[in-house]
Amino acid sequence: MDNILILKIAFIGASITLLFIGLYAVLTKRNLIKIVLGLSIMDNGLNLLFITMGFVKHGTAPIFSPLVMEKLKTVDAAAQVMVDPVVQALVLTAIVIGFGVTAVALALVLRLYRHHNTTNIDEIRNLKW
Amino acid sequence: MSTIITVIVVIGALFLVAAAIYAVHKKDLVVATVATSVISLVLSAFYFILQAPDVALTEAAIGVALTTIIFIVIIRNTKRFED
Amino acid sequence: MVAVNPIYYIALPLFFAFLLPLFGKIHKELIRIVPGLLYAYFLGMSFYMLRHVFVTGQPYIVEIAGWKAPWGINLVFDAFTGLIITFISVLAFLVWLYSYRFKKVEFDNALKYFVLLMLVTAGSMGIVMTGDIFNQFVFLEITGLSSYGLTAYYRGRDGAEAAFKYLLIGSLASTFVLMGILLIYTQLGTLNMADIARNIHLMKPSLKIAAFLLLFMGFGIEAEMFPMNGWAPDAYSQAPGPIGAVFASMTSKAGLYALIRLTFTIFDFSSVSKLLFIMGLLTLLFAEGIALRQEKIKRMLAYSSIGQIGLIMVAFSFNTYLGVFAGIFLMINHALIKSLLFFSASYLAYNSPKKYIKDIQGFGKVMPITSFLFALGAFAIIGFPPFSGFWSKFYFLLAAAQKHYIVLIVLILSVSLVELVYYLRVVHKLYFAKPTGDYEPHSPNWNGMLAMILLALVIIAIGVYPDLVTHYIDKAAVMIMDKAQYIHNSLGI
Amino acid sequence: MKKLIALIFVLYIGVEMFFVFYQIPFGMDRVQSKVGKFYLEHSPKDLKVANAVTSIVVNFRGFDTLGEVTVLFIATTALGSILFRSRKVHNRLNSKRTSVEASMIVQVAGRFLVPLIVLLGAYVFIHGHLTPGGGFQGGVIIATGVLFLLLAYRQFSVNHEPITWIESLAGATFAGLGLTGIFVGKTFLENFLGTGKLNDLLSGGIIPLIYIAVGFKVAAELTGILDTILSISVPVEETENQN
Repeated sequence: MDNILILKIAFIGASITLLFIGLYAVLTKRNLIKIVLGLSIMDNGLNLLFITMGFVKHGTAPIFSPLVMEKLKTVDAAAQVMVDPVVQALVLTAIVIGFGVTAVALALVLRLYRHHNTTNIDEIRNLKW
Repeated sequence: MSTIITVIVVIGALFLVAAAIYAVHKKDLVVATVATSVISLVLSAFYFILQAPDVALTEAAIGVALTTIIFIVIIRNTKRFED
Repeated sequence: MVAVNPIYYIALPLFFAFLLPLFGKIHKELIRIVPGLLYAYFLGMSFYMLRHVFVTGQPYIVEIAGWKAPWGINLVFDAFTGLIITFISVLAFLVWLYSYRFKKVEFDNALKYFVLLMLVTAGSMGIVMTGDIFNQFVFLEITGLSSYGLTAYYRGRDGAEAAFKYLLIGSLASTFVLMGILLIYTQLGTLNMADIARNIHLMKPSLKIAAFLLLFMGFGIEAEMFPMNGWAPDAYSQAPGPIGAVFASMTSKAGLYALIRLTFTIFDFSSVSKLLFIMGLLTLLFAEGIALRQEKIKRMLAYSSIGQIGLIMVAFSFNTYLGVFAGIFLMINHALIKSLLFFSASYLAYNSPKKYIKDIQGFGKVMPITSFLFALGAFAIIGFPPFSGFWSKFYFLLAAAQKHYIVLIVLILSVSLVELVYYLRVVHKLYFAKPTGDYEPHSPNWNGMLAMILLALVIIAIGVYPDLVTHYIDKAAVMIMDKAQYIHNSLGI
Repeated sequence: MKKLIALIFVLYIGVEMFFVFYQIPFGMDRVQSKVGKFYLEHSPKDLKVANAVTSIVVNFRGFDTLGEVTVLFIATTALGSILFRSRKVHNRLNSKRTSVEASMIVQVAGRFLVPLIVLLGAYVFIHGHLTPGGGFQGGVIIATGVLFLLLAYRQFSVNHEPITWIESLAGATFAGLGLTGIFVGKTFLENFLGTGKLNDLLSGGIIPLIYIAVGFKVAAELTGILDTILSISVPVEETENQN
C-alpha cells in the first residue's frame, strides 16, 4: 500500500475515533468530570481532523522564513509547496475557545460539588435531565 | 513522506486510540486526566508532522500544561474516584 | 462615514466590556451607566441605518481589514439583518433599563452581570450580521459562554445545574457546527456564506447532505429546536429575570436566524423545506403540550417560547412570500411580547423561592400594574385583536390558507386554544383567587416599571397601527427570499 | 443496556463520518484551497509578514481573533462569577490555607526558570510574524511561568490590581487599534502603518502590535483563570459544604 494512503487512514481514523470516544463518554458517563474530559477529547479529535484536511504532500509549514526563501527564491514558488494555512488559523481559534469552555465547565462542576457534595450526575437532579 | 514517519504515525494513532479508551474507562480521574494530557502530547507531535508548528506550540502549551492542571486542581477539590 | 458603521455593534461592546473594570475604579455607578449609553447609541444608529437601507435600498457592507468578501470577513446590514438588529437593540436597551437597579448586589457581581450582558448582545448581533460561517461559530461561542455565565449567576438557585446542562448541549452543538464547516471548507475552499451559496452545487451530493445536517443540528440546538431543547426551560427559569427575556428574544432568535440563512441562502431551499416544516411542527406540538402541565411560571413561559419558535419555523418552511412575511412578523412579536411576560412574571414571582404559579394568586390587587401588564402580554401572545400578536397570527393563517393547508390551520387554531388555556389559568389566578399571603409582594423599581410600560406601548402601537413595521418586514421578506441579491451585496457580482 | 445503545449509535455515526471524510482528497491529490492560496500569495507580498498563519489570524481573519480573545475574557469573568465567594468566607478559608511549601528543588528551580519562561514567552509573541508562535502561544507560555510560581510557592498569590489593568488595557488596545482604522479613513482592523520588509522584526504594520496586545491579554486572562482556580484549592476536609 502507498504510504500516503496509510497516513490518510491513520490520521482520519485516529481523529474520528477520538471524536466519537469522547462523544460516547459524554453520553454514557455519570461523573461530571469524566463528561468534561470527554468533551476535551472530542475537541482534540476535531482539531486533528481540521489539520489533517489542510495537509499537502511534501508541503512545508506556511512560513516564509529566510531558509525557505533561499531555497525557492521567489514568494510564488514557495507558496506553491505550503500546506493550507487557513485550517491552522481556525484550529488556533478552536483550541483557545475549547480551553475557555473547559474552564467554565470545571468551575460549574466545582460549584455543583460544593452544593450537592457529589460529582455524580444521578444524584444531582433538582431539575429534570 | 518517508516510511519511518509513516510507521511513527501509525503507532502514534494506535496509541492515541488506546489512551482515549483508557482515559474514558479508568475510574481514577487523575490517571484519566494524565492519559488525556498524553493524548495532547501525541497530537502536538502529529501537528509537527503535518507541518503546523503554530498549532503544535499552542496544543503543547494549552492541552498538555494548562488543561491538565485545572483538571487536577478541580479533582483535588472534589472526589478522585468515579463511582 | 464615521458616526454609523455596523462594526460598532460588535467592536464597541467588546471595547467597553474590556474597559468596564477600569470604569468601575473611577466611579461605581459608571458600570451601570456605560452599557446604557452604548445601548442608547445603538438604538439611534439602528433606526438611522434601517431608514437609510429602506429608502435607498443600499445595504451597509463592512469589509473587515479591507479585504473583499471571499478573502476577508464581511458584515451585512441589509433589510433583513437590519430589521433583526434593530429589534435586538430595542430589546437590549429595555433589558438594560429593566435591570438597571434590578438587584442590590455587590459591586463585583453587578460588574460581571453588565459585562456578560453586553457580550451576550454583541454575540447575538454578530451571529446575525456576519457573512462568514466560521465567524458565526465564534459568535455562537461568545453567546453561549456568556449565557452559561449568566445562567449560573445566582447562588441560591440551581443555576449551576442548568448552566452545566446548557454547556454540555452547547458544546455538542458547536462540535457539529465545526464539522459541518470543515466539510464545506474542504470541498469549496471558502468560508464566506455568499461564496458558499454561489458554489454549493459543486459539492458532492452526499457530503452536501452531511454538511447540511451537521449545521442544521448545531444551530437548531441554539434555536431550541425539538429534540435538543431540554436545556432551555432550565436555563430560562434559573437565570435572572431579565436574562430570560434575553434568551427568548435574542439568543434563540439569533440561532433561528442562522437556521433561516442556512436553509434559504446557503443550501438549496426546496430540498430541505420539509425538514424545517416537520421539525417546526414537532417543536410546536411538543412544547405546547408540556407547557400545559407546568406548575412553575418561568418554565411555562419557556415552553411557550419554544412553541413559538416552532411556529416561526413552520411559517418559514412554506417558502412563499407570505409565509416568510408572517415568520418575520412572528419573530418580532414574539421577541417583544415574551420579553414583557418575562419582565412582569419575574417581578410577580420575585419573593417566591420556587416560582410556582399558585404563589402569585391574588396579586391582581396587590400589584395592579404589573399584573395588568402580564395579562396584556398573555392576551397579546395568544393573538387577541388590539395587540400586535393578532396580526402575526393572522398573516400566518393567511399564508397557510394560501398553501391550502387546511389541517394545519385547524391544528394551529387548536394549539392557540391550548395557549389560551394555560395563559388564562395564570390570569385567572392573578385576578380571581384569594391571596395565599405566604410571600411578600415586591413592588417594581421605577426603571423596571418604565421598561415594561414602554414595551406594552410598543405592543399596542403595532397592534393598532401595524403599518409601523409591515413596510420594513415586506422589504426584509423580499430580501431573504432573494439569494442572488445577497450574493451580489456580499461579493459585488 | 443504555450503554450498549449509545455504543451502537456512536459506532454507526463514527463509521459514517469516517467514510464521509475519507472521500475528501488528502496529501498528493489535494490542491490548496481557494482562500488558502490567496492568503499564501498575499501575506508576504502585501503585508510583508513571513508567517502566513499569523497574517490570517491577525489580519485576514482578525475578527475571529477578537472574538476569541473575548471568549477568554468571558471565561475569566464567568469563572469569577461562578466561583465568587463573599469576602468573609474567602478570608476565613484563606487563613486556613495550608502552608506546606513545595520542595526545595522546585523552589530553587523556580527562581531560575520563571524569568527564563517569561522571557521565552515575550520572545515568542514579539516574533509572532516571523517564526512559529505568536500572541496566544507567548501568552500561554507566560501563564505557565506564573503557574510554576503558584505551585512552587503556596503563599504566592497573584496581585489582582495589575492583572485587571493589563487585561483591560490589552483588550482595549486590540479593539482600539481596529477602531483607529475607521477613524483614519480605512476599515476596521485595516493596516494603517507602513509594512516594512519581509522577515524584518519591524515589519507587518499593525500586525505585530496587535499580536503583542493579544499576548498580554492572553497571559493576563490565563493567569486570572489559574489564580481563581488555584485559590479555591483548600484541603478537602475544610471545604464548606452546603453553602
